[in-house]
Amino acid sequence: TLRLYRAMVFARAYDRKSMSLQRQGRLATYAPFEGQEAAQVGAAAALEPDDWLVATYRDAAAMWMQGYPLELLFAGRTGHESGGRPPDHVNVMPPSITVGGHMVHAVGLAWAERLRGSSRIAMTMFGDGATSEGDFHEAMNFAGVFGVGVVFFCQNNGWAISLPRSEQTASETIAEKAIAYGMPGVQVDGNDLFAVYQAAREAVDRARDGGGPTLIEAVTYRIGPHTTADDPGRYRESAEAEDWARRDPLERVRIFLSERDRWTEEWQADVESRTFDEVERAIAHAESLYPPDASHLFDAVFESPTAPLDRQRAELEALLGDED
Amino acid sequence: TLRLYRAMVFARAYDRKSMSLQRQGRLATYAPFEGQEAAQVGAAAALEPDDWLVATYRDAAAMWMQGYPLELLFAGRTGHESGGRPPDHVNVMPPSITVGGHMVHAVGLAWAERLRGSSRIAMTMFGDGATSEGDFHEAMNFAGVFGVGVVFFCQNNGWAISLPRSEQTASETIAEKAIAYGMPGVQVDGNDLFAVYQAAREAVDRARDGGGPTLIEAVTYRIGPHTTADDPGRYRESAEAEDWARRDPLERVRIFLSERDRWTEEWQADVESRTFDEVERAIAHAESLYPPDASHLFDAVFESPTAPLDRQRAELEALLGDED
Amino acid sequence: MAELTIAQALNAGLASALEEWEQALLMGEDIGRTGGVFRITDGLRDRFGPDRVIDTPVAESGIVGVGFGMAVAGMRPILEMQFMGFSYPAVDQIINHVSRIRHRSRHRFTAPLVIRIPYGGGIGAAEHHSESAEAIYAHTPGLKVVVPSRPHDAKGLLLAAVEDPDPVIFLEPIRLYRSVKEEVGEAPIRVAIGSAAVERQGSDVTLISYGAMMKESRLAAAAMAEEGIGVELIDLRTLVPLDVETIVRSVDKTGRAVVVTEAPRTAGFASEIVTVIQEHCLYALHAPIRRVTGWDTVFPLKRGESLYLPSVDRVVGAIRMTLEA
Amino acid sequence: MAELTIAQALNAGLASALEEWEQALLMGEDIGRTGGVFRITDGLRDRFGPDRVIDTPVAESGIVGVGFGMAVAGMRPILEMQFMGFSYPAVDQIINHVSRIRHRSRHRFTAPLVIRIPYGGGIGAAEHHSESAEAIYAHTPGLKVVVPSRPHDAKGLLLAAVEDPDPVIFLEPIRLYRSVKEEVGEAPIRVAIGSAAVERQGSDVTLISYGAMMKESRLAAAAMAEEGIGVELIDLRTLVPLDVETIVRSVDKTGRAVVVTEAPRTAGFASEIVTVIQEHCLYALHAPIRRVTGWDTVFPLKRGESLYLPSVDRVVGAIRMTLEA
Ligand SMILES: Cc1ncc(C[n+]2csc(CCOP(=O)(O)OP(=O)(O)O)c2C)c(N)n1
Ligand SMILES: Cc1ncc(C[n+]2csc(CCOP(=O)(O)OP(=O)(O)O)c2C)c(N)n1
Ligand SMILES: [Mg+2]
Ligand SMILES: [Mg+2]
Repeated sequence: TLRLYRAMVFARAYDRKSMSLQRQGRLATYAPFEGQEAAQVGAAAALEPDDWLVATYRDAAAMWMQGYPLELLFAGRTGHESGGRPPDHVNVMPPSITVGGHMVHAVGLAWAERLRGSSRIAMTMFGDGATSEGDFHEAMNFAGVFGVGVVFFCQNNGWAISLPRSEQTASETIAEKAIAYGMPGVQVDGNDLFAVYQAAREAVDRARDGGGPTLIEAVTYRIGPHTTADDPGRYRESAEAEDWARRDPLERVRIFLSERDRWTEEWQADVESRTFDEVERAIAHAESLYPPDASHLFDAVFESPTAPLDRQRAELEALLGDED
Repeated sequence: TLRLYRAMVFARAYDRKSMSLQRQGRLATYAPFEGQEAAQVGAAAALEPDDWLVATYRDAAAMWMQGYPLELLFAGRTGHESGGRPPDHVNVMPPSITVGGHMVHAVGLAWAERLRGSSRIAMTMFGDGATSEGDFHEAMNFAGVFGVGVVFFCQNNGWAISLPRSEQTASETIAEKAIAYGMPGVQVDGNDLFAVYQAAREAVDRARDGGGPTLIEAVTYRIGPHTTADDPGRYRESAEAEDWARRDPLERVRIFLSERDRWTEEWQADVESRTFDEVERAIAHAESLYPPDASHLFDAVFESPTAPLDRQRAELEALLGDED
Repeated sequence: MAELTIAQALNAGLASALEEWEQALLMGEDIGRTGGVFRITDGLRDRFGPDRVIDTPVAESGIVGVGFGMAVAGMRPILEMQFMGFSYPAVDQIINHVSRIRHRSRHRFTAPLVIRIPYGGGIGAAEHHSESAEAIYAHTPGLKVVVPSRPHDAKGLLLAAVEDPDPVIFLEPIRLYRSVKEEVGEAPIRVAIGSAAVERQGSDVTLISYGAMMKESRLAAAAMAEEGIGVELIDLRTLVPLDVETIVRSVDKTGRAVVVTEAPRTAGFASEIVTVIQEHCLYALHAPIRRVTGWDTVFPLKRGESLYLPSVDRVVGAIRMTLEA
Repeated sequence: MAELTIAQALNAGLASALEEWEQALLMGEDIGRTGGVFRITDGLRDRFGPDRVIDTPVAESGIVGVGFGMAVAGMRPILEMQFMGFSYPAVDQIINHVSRIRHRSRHRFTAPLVIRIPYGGGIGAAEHHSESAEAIYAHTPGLKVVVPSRPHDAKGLLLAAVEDPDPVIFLEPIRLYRSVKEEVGEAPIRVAIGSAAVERQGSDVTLISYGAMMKESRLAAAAMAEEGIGVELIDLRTLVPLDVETIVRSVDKTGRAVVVTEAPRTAGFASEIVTVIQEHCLYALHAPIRRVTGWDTVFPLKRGESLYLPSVDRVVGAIRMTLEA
C-alpha cells in the first residue's frame, strides 16, 4: 500500500507541477488527471512489468507506473517526437491522442502475444467519451469473439471535455456495455485505490489465464480542466468539482495509513519535494533534447528513406543551409 | 392476415423469379431473401405509408411493402441508377450496399421529422453481420442519447456471407445489445409473421409516441446463398438449411389460414402466377429503360453541373460522337 | 461595418445562417456549452437553443451520418469536425454516402449539408491536430470544397455553402482564425463558390495558394514587390469546382507559376493545380511550375514544425528559381 | 513453371508468405471458409489453420486496428479489405495509426503489415464496388502503395510487401484477376517496391499507367505500333515511392506523355505523375501531357460503366492529340 500511496503522491505532485510548467510556457497544452490518481495507479499496479499498456493523453501516471520515463513524457509535451519512444523493455505505446482509435491496438497486441505463446496481456485505458466511438465497439467485439486477453479500463471521469456522462450514452452504466460483447463488466469506485486494484487484478489474472477480456468502469472525476486550454466554468458548476475534491483518492489512503501510523507529514513532504526535483530534472532533460533537424523529420517515415524522400530532404537541407 | 400472407407469397415468388432471371443473365448479382419473408413483411406492415425505411440489398420485400415499385428494384439490379429513385411519396432510401453505414441515416431522418413536428418515424433493417460495424454502435448510441424515434430491425439470418452468427459476436443474443444504449431490445421468432408484426408494431408505436428507439432481433435464416455469386456449400452443412426450410414462414401462415378455410390451392396458384406476370412486366420495363448517356453520368453529381464537369462532359460527348 | 477576425466572421456567419434558414442547425462535439474548442460557435447555443446547436457524443462517423439523414429529410445541418485529423473516422460516411446520394437517387434525395473542418499546422498542437488532407475531399466526386483565408470570404463562403443544394466541405485555417482582421458586413453576404480571387496584380509570375498558406504567400509577394518583381497572387478560395479560367488567364500572362500548399507533396492538391496549368498553358510557360508544399513526412510536433511548414523564405526562393529558370 | 492468373499468383504468393514467415497471418472478412469473395485465399485456411487465416466479424476499422496491434507486437499481418469501397471505414486507422507509428515512436514501434485492397471497375458490380481511390493512400506519408498488373508482379510485389518493414497498401486490379496469364516461378520471387517496368520501348510518346488500366494501355500501344508509332509503355507497379527516374528518362527521350488511370480526374494520382514530369522534363516537352482518367462523377452501375472507364479508343485518341500537338 505504501508503495502505491507513494506513487499517488508522486503522480499528484507531477500533475500539479506540470500545470504550472505549462502556465510558464514550458509545456504545450497539458491534460491534468488530478482526482484520477487512484484509478491510474491502482490499475497499472495490477500489471506485470512487461505487459502492454495502451493509454491516452491523460494517463501519464499509469504510463509512468508501467515504466514510461518521466523525461519522455515531458519530451512529448515540449513538442519533441523522442517522447514517443520508451526504452526497449517498456511495452507502453505512446499516449493516444485520438479518442477511441487505440483500443483495437490493445486487442491486436494481446492477441499476438498469445499467438507467440507469451503470457503478456494488454491493458487499454480510455475515457467515458471514448466509449461512443465506433472503434470502442469494434475493439470490444473482436476481444469478445476471439477471447483475447485484454483489460478495457475506462476512467469515467464524468466529462468528455464539455459533455457530461449522462449525455454521452443512455446506458445506466458503462460497465453494462460489456454485456453486448459477452464479457464481464464491473463498475468500481475509481477513487478507491484498493477497489480499483482488486478489480484490475482479477481482470488481469483472467486475461493471463486465457479467460478473455474484461471491461472495468472506474467511476472518478476530472477535478481540473480538460486541458490547460479548457475553461470548465463554461459548462459545469464549480460546486461539483469541490464536492468530488472531498472524495480525494489520496486523502482516503492517507487516513488509512496514518491510522496505522505508517504515514507522517515529513514523509509526505519529502516525497513531494523529491518529486519536484525529479520533475525539474526531467523537464530540463526534455528541454535540452537536440533541436529537430532535417533527419529528425525524414529518417522515421520508413525504416530506410526512399529516393523521393531523399530528394525532399536535400531540398530542406539546402534551405537550412541558405539560412546561415 | 390474408393481406400479409398474400404479400409473403408475392415476395417468395418475386425472390425465386429473380434468382432464375439472374441465372439467365438478365440481372446482376442478386441477394435472395427466401426464408426471411415473415420478418420483412411483418416488420414493414407495422409502418405508416409515409414512414421512412432504410434497408439493405436483401430487403426487397420490405421495400416493396413500403411502396418501392417492383420495376425500380429491377432497374437497380439490371445496373441502372434510376432504380435508386422511388416515387416522391415513397420515403424509402435506395437499398444500402455498404454494411452498417445506413443505420445512422435512419437516426437522422427520424430526428429531422421530430424537429419539424412531423409524426413520421424511421425503421432501419440490417443483418447480424452489420451489428459488428462501428456505425451500428454510433447509430444506436445517438438514438439512445437523443431519444430518437427509430426502430432498429435486425434480421439475424444466422450468417454474414460465410461467418456464422456465433463468430460474429460473443453476446448471447443481438437483442441484448440494446442494454448498452439504454433502449428496449426484444428477440422474436423471425419466421413467425404474427410475432414479428406485434414486436414491430409496439416499437413503431413507441417511436411515434416519443418513446424513443427499440432494437428488434428477428431470428430467421437465409435459405439461399448470400448472393448468386456465393456457394454456401463452402461453409455450411446443407442439413442446416433443410432444417430451417421445415420452419418455413409461409407454411406456418398457410396452415393457420387453411384451418380457417381462408386458403385454397387455386387462390395461391393465382397469386403466384399473377406475381410472375407482374415480375415479367417489371423486368421488361427495367430492361427498356433509356441507355445511360453522358448526361446520365454528369447531371446528378450536383444540382447544377460545374464548369469543370461541363468540360468533361463535352469531352465524353465528343468521344461518343466519334464512335458513330 | 465591424472589423472581425475569421473566427468572429464565422461566428457571425453561423448566426445569420441559423436566422435565415429555420432548417439550419449545428451539430458537433463541444460546440454548444463551450462554443467549440476554437469558440467559433460561441454563444449560439444560448441564442438558438440546444435543438439547433447540438452537442453530440464523441463519434464523428455518427455526426456526419446522422447529419446526412437530417439533410435528406430536409434540414440543413452544419456539422463540425473538431480537427481535420478527427474527420477521418467520418470519411466512409462522407465518400460512400454524403457525396453520392444525389447520384444514387437521381436527385430524389440530396444532402445539402456543410462539414466545417479546422485544418492545418503552425499552432504547436499535439499529433493529429495539424492535418491538411483537403486532397482526399477534393478527389471525391459530389463534394464541393472551399477554404477561406480572410474574414469576409469566411462569412461569405460559409453562407454560400449553407445555401448550396449539395454537400460542401468547409475548411477553416486554424492558424489564421485570429491573425487576420478586416471589415465584414452585417448583412448575410455571399461569396460565390467556384471563384478565385486575384489579390494582387503582377506580370512576372503567378503565385497560387489558399487557406493558411495565403499568409506566407502574401508576405512573399510583398517582398518581391520591394525588389520590383510583379507577383500576381491568386487565392483559390474554392478547390472544387476549381476556377480554371482565373488561373489560366494569369499564367498565360506571366508564363511562370508557383503553387503553395502545406499538405504533403505527393498527390496533394498542388499537383492538381500544376497539372491543370500545364494542360492549358504549356506553350506559354517559360519555366517549370514549382510546388512549395509540406514534405511527405508525418507532420512534426511543435519543435519541428518550422522545418515542415512552407516559410516565406521557401516561397520567395521558389519564385526566384522560377524567374531564373 | 506454371501459367497462372493474377488470382492464382496471389494465392501462391500468400501461401509462400505463410510458409516463409511464421509471423505472417491473414485476416479479413470471409477469407477463410470461402477463400474470399474472389477466392484469392482459397484453400489457405485448410492448409495453415484458423489461427493463421482468420475470418473476422464485419468491421474494417477493427481488422486494420487489430492487425496494426499485431504488427506492433511482431507479427506480419496480411489484411484483406473485401472491396476498396469498404476500406473507407478503416481510413482513420490507416492514416492516424498505421502510417505514422514509426515516426511517433522514433522506430521503437513499427507496423510491417500489408493491406490487400481489390479495386477498380469494369465488372458490372453494385455501388461502392468499383472504387479507385489509390490517391488517398498515396497521399499519406508513411505508406507504400503498390499495384501489380501481371501475375509475376502480383506474386513478386506481394512477397516484397510482406517482407517490407513498413506498411504497404497492396492494390489488386479486380478486372485483371483472371484475364491475364503468364509463367510464374514456384520460388518465392521478389519484385522490388519502387521500380517501374518499361514494358515496351518506343521513341514517339510515353504512355504511363498501372493496375487495371494497363490492359487498355497495352492494346492502345499495340494499335499505335501497327501504324508505325512507337509508344514507350511504362507500368508503374509502385505508386509510392514513385520511380521518377524511369519516367523522366522516357519522357526526356519521347518529349510527349499520356497518363492513364481510372480514378476520378481531380486530384487523382494521374495529376501527381503529370506534375513530376513537368517538373523534370518541361523543356523536353513538345506537347501538353494528357490525362486519360475516370470522370469526376460517381462510378456508374453496370449499364453506364463503359461511359466512365477509359477505353482503348480514348487512350488512342489522347496519344493522337499529343502527337499532333
Ligand atoms: C477521434 C477524436 N475525436 C475527437 C477528439 C477531440 N477530443 C479530445 S479529448 C476529447 C474528449 C474525450 O473524453 P473522454 O474519452 O471521456 O476522456 P477524458 O478527456 O475525459 O479523459 C475529445 C472529444 C479526438 N482527440 N479524437
Ligand atoms: C462496409 C462493408 N463491408 C463489407 C461488405 C461486404 N459484405 C456484403 S454483405 C456482407 C455480410 C453482411 O451480413 P449481414 O449483415 O448478416 O447481412 P445479410 O447479408 O446476412 O443479410 C458483407 C461482409 C460491405 N458490403 N460493406
Ligand atoms: Mg471523460
Ligand atoms: Mg446475416
